[in-house]
Amino acid sequence: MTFKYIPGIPLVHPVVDRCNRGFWESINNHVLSIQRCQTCGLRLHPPRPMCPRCLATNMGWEPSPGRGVVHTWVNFVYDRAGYPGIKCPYAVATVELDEGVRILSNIVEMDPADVYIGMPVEAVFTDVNKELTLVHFKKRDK
Amino acid sequence: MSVEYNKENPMPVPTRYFDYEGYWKGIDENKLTLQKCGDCGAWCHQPQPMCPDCHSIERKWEEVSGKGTVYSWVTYHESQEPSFKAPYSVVLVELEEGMRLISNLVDVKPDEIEIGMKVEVVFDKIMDEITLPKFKKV
Amino acid sequence: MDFLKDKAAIVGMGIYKFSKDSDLTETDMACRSIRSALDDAGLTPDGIDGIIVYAEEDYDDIDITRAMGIGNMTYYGDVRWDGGASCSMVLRAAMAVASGSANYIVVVKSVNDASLKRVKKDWGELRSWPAAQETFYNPYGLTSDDGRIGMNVRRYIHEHNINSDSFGWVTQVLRENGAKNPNSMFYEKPVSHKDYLESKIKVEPFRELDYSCPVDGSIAFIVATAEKAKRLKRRPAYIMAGAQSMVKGTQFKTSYYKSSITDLHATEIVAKTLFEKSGVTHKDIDMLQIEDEFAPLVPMQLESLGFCERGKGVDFIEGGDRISVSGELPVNTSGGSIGEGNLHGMNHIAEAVNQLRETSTSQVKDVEKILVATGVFGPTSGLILRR
Amino acid sequence: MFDQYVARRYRTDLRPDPETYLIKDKTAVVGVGQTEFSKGSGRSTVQLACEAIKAAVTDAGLKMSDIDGLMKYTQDPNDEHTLIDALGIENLNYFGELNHGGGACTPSIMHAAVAVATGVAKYVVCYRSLNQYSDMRYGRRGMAMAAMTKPMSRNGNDGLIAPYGLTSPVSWVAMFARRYMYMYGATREHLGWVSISIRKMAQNNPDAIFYGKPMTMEDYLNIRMIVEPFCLYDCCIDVDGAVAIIVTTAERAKDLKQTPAIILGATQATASDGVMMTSYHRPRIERIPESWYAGEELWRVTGVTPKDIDVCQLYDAFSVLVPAQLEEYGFCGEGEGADFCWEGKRIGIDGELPLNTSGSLLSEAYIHGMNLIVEAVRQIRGTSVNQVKDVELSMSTAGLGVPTGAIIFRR
Repeated sequence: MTFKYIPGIPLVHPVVDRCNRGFWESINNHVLSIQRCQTCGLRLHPPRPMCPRCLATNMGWEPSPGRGVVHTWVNFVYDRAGYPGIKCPYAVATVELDEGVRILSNIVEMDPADVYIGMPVEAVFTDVNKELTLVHFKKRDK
Repeated sequence: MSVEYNKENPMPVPTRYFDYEGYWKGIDENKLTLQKCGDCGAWCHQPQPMCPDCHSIERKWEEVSGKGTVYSWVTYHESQEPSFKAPYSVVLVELEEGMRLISNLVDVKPDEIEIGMKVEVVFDKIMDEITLPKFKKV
Repeated sequence: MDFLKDKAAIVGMGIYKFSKDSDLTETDMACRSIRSALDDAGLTPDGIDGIIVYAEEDYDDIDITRAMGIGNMTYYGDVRWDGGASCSMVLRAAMAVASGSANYIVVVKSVNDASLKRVKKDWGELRSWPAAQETFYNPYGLTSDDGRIGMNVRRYIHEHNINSDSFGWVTQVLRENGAKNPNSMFYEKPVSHKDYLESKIKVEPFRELDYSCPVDGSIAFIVATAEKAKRLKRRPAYIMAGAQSMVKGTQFKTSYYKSSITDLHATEIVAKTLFEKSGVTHKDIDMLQIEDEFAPLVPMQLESLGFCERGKGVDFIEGGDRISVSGELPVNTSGGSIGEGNLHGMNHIAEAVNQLRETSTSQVKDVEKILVATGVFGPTSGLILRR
Repeated sequence: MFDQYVARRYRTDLRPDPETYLIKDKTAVVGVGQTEFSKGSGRSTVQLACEAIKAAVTDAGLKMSDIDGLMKYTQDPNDEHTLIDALGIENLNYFGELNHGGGACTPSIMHAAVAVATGVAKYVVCYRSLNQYSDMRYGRRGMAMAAMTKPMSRNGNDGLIAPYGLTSPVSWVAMFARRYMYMYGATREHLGWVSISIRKMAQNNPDAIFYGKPMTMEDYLNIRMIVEPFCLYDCCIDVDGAVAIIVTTAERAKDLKQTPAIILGATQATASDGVMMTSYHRPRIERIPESWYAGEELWRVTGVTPKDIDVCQLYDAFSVLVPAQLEEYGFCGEGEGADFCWEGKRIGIDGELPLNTSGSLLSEAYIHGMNLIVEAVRQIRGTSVNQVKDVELSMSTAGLGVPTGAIIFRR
């Protein structure tokens, strides 16, 4: 019941633009990075071109240890509602990181039915194929 | 031929979809059939799902004479799409019945085209599955 | 009296500089131009409660508000159709503030037209509307705007027996204006009528110098009620009237099915509505900021807007004197789409605001009222702005 | 510590004075029209739109040539040119679009009302036409497949969601539902009662897809799960069909055929940090601040309170959105929405707040919310199949999880 891709079906590839490039480049190096305004220090995810607090545009990137808890999650049980490239059932969750931002990802290495809100998780990196690396999360001990 | 293609590049494919199906079905049989209102008989091109005059949804397809004149034209000296070899011309033909349609001319060089030139329809099978109505000088 | 007359004004304006390659996303440029517009008006994102965006960009209205920390909004919407949209967007903002739906509305358009790497077209069946209509054009190679509008312009040349060399005067005047404008893609690069005649023919009947210049850039306006405008720091550009028109038988840039394909029927309706609603006459208009995607559209609009008789537009532009900055009816004093860069008419509105504020790089003295019209051969819109 | 950007709060001092609120009592819906709702229309969405518009024009007692404005959903692919060419409308003085899917339904009535009240146009048609079942189906696998070759969105945000397989609206809302159920102790039975009550309404509506197909709690609990915590009956039904609605001034409405549904108020609302149906980055995602704000504005400009509403059509693309909106619009307190729907009595036809009386999106048809407005208008006219007695105020809301809106009609 662990997370599996179905071979031969490509995944939706992210549109990498100037605004989120830092995030994806860092993921490729197996580091989770969170955008941070260099003027006022506000951390932001998803990435934005401008800081909503101070309207500065000098955004930087800060590595994250990738530890947090599940904030909410769903379980794709009916295969026609799921993404064809991922074997059902699979879990998608938003994870609230210790830094205070949320990030959306899959919960891997466990039965998706056993995920729960508040479950402690940590980031793992999956090289899906040559072009695409994704950050996933797995259960961790408190 | 007035238009030559680079067929290794993707070609625009006619859309056979609901309201346009009747038009392309006629072309399959080498007939230029345009839409006519099934109730009031008004011609209509491009095809519409409803008659703009009487708001009937009854439609029929009727063959037209295929004779007309060049109403306007342009010549691409630089091709914008790799599938078309420049220079080539596109014409707007006004049919005897009064409707206008976009097409290409066959066997006419770009510098011979004139507004008002008399033309009639021919069918050009440009690919296995695509036949286009085009026009030749009369 | 018309309800909307003088009820709203453009109170802030921000331009993110035009370039061939912005290296920014459209969202990013949009945010930057809005930030400048807020500074210009003396406002903060806190005060913004409405936004009008262009429907075909790579962002939604909420992408912008999310990036800029704009909170709850109570009026927002999209407008489509390139140049046909720009005045519509301002009109819609004016309607919003005049109806008490919101206080300060952002109107923004941001394009990466110049640098956008166009995805190679997949010429499969286009089964969604209105793309399906392309079935009557694409298979014949009529796949681009120049060819599509060229079809109408050819007929215009034919019907009025025009020497197409005359269109070069438009280009000469607009490039002259653009040469004085530091935001222009052609700053300090004027061209002469002779250069026009020597420029190569791309899609006949258009020469290379008939074309407008695609750019990367963004322009934002802030619209508020006339009452609020008085309390802000910049001189307001009051909206006397706004109008939109879309007429039967004119698809977007393929208007071939009306009895005449050279009448700019929608432009005529826009002009009629504008003059009726504002109560001004042609004589009161001090200058024009009008659509110039291709040079011949200028004389065609002079006719349809009623500034000269049918078929006499070319006489009006002959020699360029009458439409130049010192002429009787200056046209596109920032350079417009041909001489500055094609921001789909937003730069035309911006230049009108500049002229009314007396901050234009080709300033005309004592400008009181300006007519702006954007879009031809398809959806069209216009504004009359006053000091 | 949640170090997220703090949402800007509602401040009445920043709002336009209700005295300047122009559309109140001055505008009205005077005509409604729709096609049949089906699983396979067999014709183009342009034709469906034309048929619905023609029906609305006839309903209002107008001529097609009276129409001079069209208000379009950005997501509706049938553009104004194609429609006016087919309908024979000479000129449009007003056209515009509204984004955000179902979030555009009541706002399109509001924008049309603004257009007629400011004199920009006389008669504006709002429409939505879709072959949702037979062609572009949002929930269907085909859409996800299409997304593989083309990026789903025009910007980079979807890349942070789609590669994880979160590709369908049902899953976007399920995320919210899970959190809502966790925070307020709502169970599947609670959601079941919402679907069952609405299905009951559809039993009197021959236009409804689920006409003649009543449902019990047993049926609900035994149907297949789709994206946990949602089962099939928590989701609206994809259909083919079109709806058109005509808006004009209250003054002109007097001379027309139907009892006008006078617009008492209509609002539009966004909230901080919104992302299209996936606003998971706000401090509290179990709340729907857009709906709350649309409500606050609506009560402020109209001067009525939730207690005054006689019948309401809540946008129910998914069952959980009904209790959530009951709370956000102030029909009950925070966390009480699910209990409000328990056993369906309070939201039934004789209840304190009859809800979704046509069967709405869950049981009539999913026309992106436009059919809800038609039902709200019928309740004012007294022609609903589940007519509530003595309706004075009839309300409808727009799609949520996106920028949203709400409208109140009066007699």
